Amino acid sequence: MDFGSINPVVLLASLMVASTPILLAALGEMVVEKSGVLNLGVEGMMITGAVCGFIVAVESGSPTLGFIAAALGGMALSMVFALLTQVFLTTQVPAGLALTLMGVGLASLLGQNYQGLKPPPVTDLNIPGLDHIPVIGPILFQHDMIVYVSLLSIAGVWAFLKYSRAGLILRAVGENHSAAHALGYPVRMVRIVAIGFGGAMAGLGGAYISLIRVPQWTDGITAGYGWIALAIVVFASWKAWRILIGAYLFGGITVLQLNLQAAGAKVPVELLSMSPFLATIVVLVVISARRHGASNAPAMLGRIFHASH
Amino acid sequence: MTELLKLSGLTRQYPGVRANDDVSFSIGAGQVHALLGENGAGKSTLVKMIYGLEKPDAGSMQLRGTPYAPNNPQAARASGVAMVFQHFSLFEALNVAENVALGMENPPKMHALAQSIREVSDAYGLPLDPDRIVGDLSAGERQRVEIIRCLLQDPKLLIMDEPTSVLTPQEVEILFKTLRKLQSEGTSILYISHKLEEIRALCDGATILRLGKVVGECDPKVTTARDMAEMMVGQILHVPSREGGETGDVLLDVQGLDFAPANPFGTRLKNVSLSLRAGEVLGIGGVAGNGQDELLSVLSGEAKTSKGAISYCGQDISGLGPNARRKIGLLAAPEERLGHAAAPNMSLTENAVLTGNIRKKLSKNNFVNWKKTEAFARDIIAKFDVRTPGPDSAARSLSGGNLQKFVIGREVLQDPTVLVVNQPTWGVDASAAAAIRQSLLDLAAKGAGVIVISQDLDELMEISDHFAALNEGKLTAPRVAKGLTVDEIGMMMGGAHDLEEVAP
Amino acid sequence: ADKVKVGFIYVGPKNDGGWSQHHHEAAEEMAAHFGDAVEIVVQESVPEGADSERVLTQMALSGADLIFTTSFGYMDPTVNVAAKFPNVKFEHATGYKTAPNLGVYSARFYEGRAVQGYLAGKMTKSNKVGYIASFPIPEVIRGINSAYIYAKKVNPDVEFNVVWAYTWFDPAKESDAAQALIDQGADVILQHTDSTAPQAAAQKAGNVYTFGQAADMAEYGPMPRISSIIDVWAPYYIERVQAVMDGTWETDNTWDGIGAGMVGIGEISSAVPADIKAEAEALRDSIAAGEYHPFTGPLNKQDGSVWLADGEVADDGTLAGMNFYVEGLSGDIPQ
Amino acid sequence: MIKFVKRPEPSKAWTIATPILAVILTMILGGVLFALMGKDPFAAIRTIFWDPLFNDQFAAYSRPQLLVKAAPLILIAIGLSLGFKAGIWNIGAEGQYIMGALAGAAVGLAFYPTDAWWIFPLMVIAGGIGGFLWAMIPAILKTRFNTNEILVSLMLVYIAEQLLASAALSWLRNPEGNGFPGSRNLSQIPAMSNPELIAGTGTHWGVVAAFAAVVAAYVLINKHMLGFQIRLTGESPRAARFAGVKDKLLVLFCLGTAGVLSGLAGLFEVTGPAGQISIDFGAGYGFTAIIVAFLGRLHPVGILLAGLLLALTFIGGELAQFMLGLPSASIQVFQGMLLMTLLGMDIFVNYRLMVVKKEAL
Ligand SMILES: Nc1ncnc2c1ncn2[C@@H]1O[C@H](COP(=O)(O)OP(=O)(O)OP(=O)(O)O)[C@@H](O)[C@H]1O
Ligand SMILES: Nc1ncnc2c1ncn2[C@@H]1O[C@H](COP(=O)(O)OP(=O)(O)OP(=O)(O)O)[C@@H](O)[C@H]1O
Ligand SMILES: [Mg+2]
Ligand SMILES: [Mg+2]
Repeated sequence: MDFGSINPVVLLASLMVASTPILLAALGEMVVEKSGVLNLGVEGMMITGAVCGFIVAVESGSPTLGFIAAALGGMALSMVFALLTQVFLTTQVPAGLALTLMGVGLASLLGQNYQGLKPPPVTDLNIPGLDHIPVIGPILFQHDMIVYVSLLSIAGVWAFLKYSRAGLILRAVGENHSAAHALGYPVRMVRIVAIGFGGAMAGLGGAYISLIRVPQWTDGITAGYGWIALAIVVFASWKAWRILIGAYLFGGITVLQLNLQAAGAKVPVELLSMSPFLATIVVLVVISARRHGASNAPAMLGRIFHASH
Repeated sequence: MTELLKLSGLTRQYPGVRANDDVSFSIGAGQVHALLGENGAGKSTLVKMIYGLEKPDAGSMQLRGTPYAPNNPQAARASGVAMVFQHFSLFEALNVAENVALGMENPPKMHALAQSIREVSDAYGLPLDPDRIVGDLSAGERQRVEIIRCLLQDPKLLIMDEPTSVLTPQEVEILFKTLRKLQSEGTSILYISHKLEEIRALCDGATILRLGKVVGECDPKVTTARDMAEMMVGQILHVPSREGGETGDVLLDVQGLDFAPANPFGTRLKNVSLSLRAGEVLGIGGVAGNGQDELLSVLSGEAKTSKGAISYCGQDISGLGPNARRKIGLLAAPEERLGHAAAPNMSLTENAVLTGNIRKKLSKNNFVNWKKTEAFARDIIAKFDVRTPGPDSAARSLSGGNLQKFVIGREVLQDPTVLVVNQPTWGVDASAAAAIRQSLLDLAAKGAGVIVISQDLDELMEISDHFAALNEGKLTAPRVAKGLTVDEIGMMMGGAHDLEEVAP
Repeated sequence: ADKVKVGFIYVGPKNDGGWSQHHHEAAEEMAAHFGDAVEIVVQESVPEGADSERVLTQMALSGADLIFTTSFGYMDPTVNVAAKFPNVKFEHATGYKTAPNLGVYSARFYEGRAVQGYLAGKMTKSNKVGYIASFPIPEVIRGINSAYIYAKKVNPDVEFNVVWAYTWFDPAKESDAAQALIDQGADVILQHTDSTAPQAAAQKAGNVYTFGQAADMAEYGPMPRISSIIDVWAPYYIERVQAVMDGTWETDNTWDGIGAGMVGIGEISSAVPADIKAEAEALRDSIAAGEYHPFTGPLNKQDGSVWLADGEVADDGTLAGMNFYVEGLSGDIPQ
Repeated sequence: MIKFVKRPEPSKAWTIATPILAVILTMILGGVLFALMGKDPFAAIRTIFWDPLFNDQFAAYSRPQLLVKAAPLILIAIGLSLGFKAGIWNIGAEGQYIMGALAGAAVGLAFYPTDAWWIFPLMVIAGGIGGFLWAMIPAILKTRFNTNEILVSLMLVYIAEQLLASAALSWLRNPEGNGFPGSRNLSQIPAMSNPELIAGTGTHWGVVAAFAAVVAAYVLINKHMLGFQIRLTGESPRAARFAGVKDKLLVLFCLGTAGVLSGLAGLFEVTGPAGQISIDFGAGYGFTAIIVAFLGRLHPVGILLAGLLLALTFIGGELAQFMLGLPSASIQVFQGMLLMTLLGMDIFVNYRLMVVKKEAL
């Protein structure tokens, strides 16, 4: 066994790529949850985004159009959830599960003729001048567009929630929908917009998998990342920067376990393969055991709002 | 006096209830106008229409002579209408400044806003730190947030829906000073309260609603409280009778109880001690949010306390859960009817087994005897005059007062040795309230001990033998209720907390 | 005369780009070959186990004459259903249980692996070859051994790093595995999983060579894909359907390789120097002609014990149940 | 404008009508979907809903197969429904199902080749315990650390799948299986098999267990104090605490029961229809059962019917696939639609749809 062959710089650069889909989806879901809505359909929206992005990228030859289509696709599916939960007042947990079921089936149907095709390549956007700095260059400045977009979104969501009025209203809706309604804020509308944003971000995350990370379309390509994204939101205690940490931690373990295997570590393969999930459970336990982490959840999370209550 | 707001023929129909029926009256500029009426008379509905939250089915409004029809609260605020709500309009997890900003149309930048909050709160004698999280504030302080939120917008009309139910008498005085100052600056105030003496002290005019209709106007300065009450209810009031019985042995004894609630925004109970004798009614007053819920939960057994803190007939019961306490005769009825005392979507029969299972032996080998349970539910309905189609009705289909009668009746009919009730007549009309109070007195007369936690001081004075007050989780030593003055009670409830008087 | 109805059952979607798609394309090629004389019915994404037995039964009930079950996990269900429908013929891929109306067929992919190993040994500069393995079963272990033997033969310094993906087809996982191997310095990647994800990862990385698996994956040539092993089922399907038509169908146990055309070696691309290409093709041809067996002694097992003496050739029984590495490979087979 | 107005009481009529209407609406929507894909919608709907029951060629075989397919779904869904009623979201039944099968098979195979009557019952017990213990992980983490059971139970599915793979590849691998993955075929070992009890009916012990679970759940929910407490907790957690419900015990009970039933389902499946531990043994029963639970509105009889209905769409879907060439993904979408329309129509139970004229003013 030769751990010397694991190069930390390469590992860090790889983990950023491996983490980006989860990061995007988790960030979107965090905004949704901040508005008081629990959408368990992240996996379904991700995979819908993955297929929509793939189809449009292949047909148009433009990955950028693909990513836009992915965001729209994820958003379109999320609107089904919005319709169920915000108009038909369905309980959010089963509605989210139904959304995942629907999304996975729909994606597979849409992607029937796109299996095994090669999407147009996405070139890395090496930031000139910075990309050759030793160590930092390859880690931070030799990535594709979306990696930078994901980092900017973290900052954007953080600033939006902390400083903007719209962000304040979003948080207010998630903390106490009756009060927000009484003050004249359109609770339902705010939530629908948040759900749409979550759908778009999940869609982008999905397309990152099908257009950059793998890049290929196949059934079930999101392989449970949507669920991990949900776990990351809890891990992050609904704070934008911690989403970054959580996603990179998960991506890091995923990449590291494969590197350990490739380096011939004498750890059972099954144990290595399950390690990201084990680590997620351990982290969830640690987070929720600390009372305050858990109590940071938006007070209305998962509750149904009906104006005449 | 010029007219500020004129309402003509406002009507609002809810399914099954006409909450407002052809309501017309007007409020003058700089006037403090009272809106009176029993629970459910339609007061909140009316002010919600003025604030743009509800739309009238018919009728119109004029503000300063021009048609006024706000589509939403933002429009109302833009027209100079501000409102302090009866319930729900603060965000516990957000800080004071954010809460204030949410109630304003064009709030300044956060640090500028924080500055103006400090200035206004100083000017009106309502000290408030803009950076504090609202969940950590006391009830009185929370209300200051609501008021300051309104004041910052220079309102022409300030609507206050039952603002004093969460204040101590001293705090009420200071609030009144603030309102008078506002009035002198030309602001009109539409003031809703059930406390008629307050109305007489503060208001220049009053409109009285009954079942959604205007049934009269009066000048509260010259009308007696009793007359106003009878206009509201439309009948002569019945006052519960109390046959002063002897008190017996100590039934319940709490010593040095400390309790930290699981809810991060709950109130911590500090060194609470009390004892209750057979045949005694102990009234516990205090402003909501000072530990009432927590006190009920430790007495009912929902929350566990340290060993030895609570004893019942000489036995340490701190480790016992609700059902074990029921078994030995300690029963409770919490404040929140829907969702705590009763499950909204379950039938009355199911709600009867909820607490009645143990003492009424409604199950055998843990299999519920639904026949017997239904009979128990019918018994409650009959004995407590609960108006409902029958025991199969869902709890949520009952009106507030009727459900409250059911909840109290369910406990009283189980022959408790000790009964603890929290806000037994909150939101209940006068005659039903009288009936509930009477049943509590009858229970005490039969030798049970009763603890009544309430914000309604009149109620407590009417039925208690001893009175104690909860203030920020601390319970004062009980005093004999007879002869306590309002001032003394106010001081027991914590006086004016940290409020300052407004400069005249 | 009635049409011959031929059923196919796939474990994945029929357009998965991998194993199932190959069977499906072969099925369609067979159908096209016979034109109106044959009707095919297919069922995709059939989980192995209880569901497959039901699907098989329903297909038999619907009047199928011959049914191909194309995944190892269908073995027992196929045996059961074959027993219930003696008049229907069954063909099970990669299994070993036969019956009078049940034949089995499989391909000697290890023959192709020898050619790949040869090229890998020649082409690597870092002397590190990455190998994405699916499951630790004889088929896969044979492939690793065969490739390693030839890589080692032409390049004594070569080293194999194996990653077990525990999947036959999962592009995301395969891509990650390829990336990890590349991160570890491998500049040739062999795969025993079916997606093109490792090709894409190699293409992105630059100077890394890969081989098509199951399909030619020509879209990734000439670099990184320098050759491939291709599953070629159509001739077999045509032959067996013809046998049913002729009434000559009999149970069989087919295990064919390059020679019989069941295993194809894809075009060796221009990225490979001409002399190396020629040597590799010579190796391929001698295997095809039956002149040479990839597992010919002297060969030792990983622990150093003798497996095959000089000139000795492995027997099919040992190959079918192979559960050990040959000498020189590091790491353990997950057990 | 239309508006939903809350009813004073849940409507009994709508409670019964919504599932039926949802099925009809799904048929219409599904028909549109199939038509869009260029298939004859009527033929598709008929093949899915009619042929498995009444087609001369298949029905005699397919009808009993409905029971075989539905049994594990019903068994798992009954367990899940208890938790769902109480607001405990165990969505990791798939993992519990796998672990039940693994535990049962491991215990059975440990005695191989002993032939004794007590082996199968012992395996059943081990299967139940396997599922139970796996469910106890999220349960204990929830009661002890307040950890979200949705996520933990789900992560445990992925872990169980890895254990399943390792069992099929190593520690339970059939030593006489030519090195191929998969255990010995339990259904072919008399002491370990779960055979058809009455020939041609499809009933095996799992079907019996599923029916028993439906009856037991019905009695529990409607007659027993514990069932009342479960409903109460779901309706109103605070009222439940006031009624003396021990919420932590309830979490353990609900997750534990779901674990036992899922484990049993796994065990009956692995010893019967599936026959052996294989890498793909899971096949998603645990997830499909979630749909069954909601489709049956968490009511035992509803779940029985929903399980059969879903089994029908599976079997009919298979027929539609090879008879009409409908892709399997479209069946999945169809099932998703069914769940969504049902969830969406649920509102009519508690709300009335009112057409209000656009308010004046
Ligand atoms: N959204 C609603 N839907 C249906 N009925 C309603 C609604 N809101 C209020 N009501 C009914 O309208 C009537 C008037 O209610 P409103 O809240 O205006 O009374 P109120 O005078 O403010 O009473 P309280 O003193 O208890 O605050 C009541 O019968 C109430 O139940
Ligand atoms: N949000 C609501 N939606 C539908 N109906 C309601 C709603 N609120 C109240 N009601 C109905 O309106 C009627 C009056 O309810 P409410 O609680 O306001 O009674 P009330 O007039 O205050 O009587 P009480 O004095 O007994 O409290 C009840 O029959 C109730 O079913
Ligand atoms: Mg009111
Ligand atoms: Mg009321």
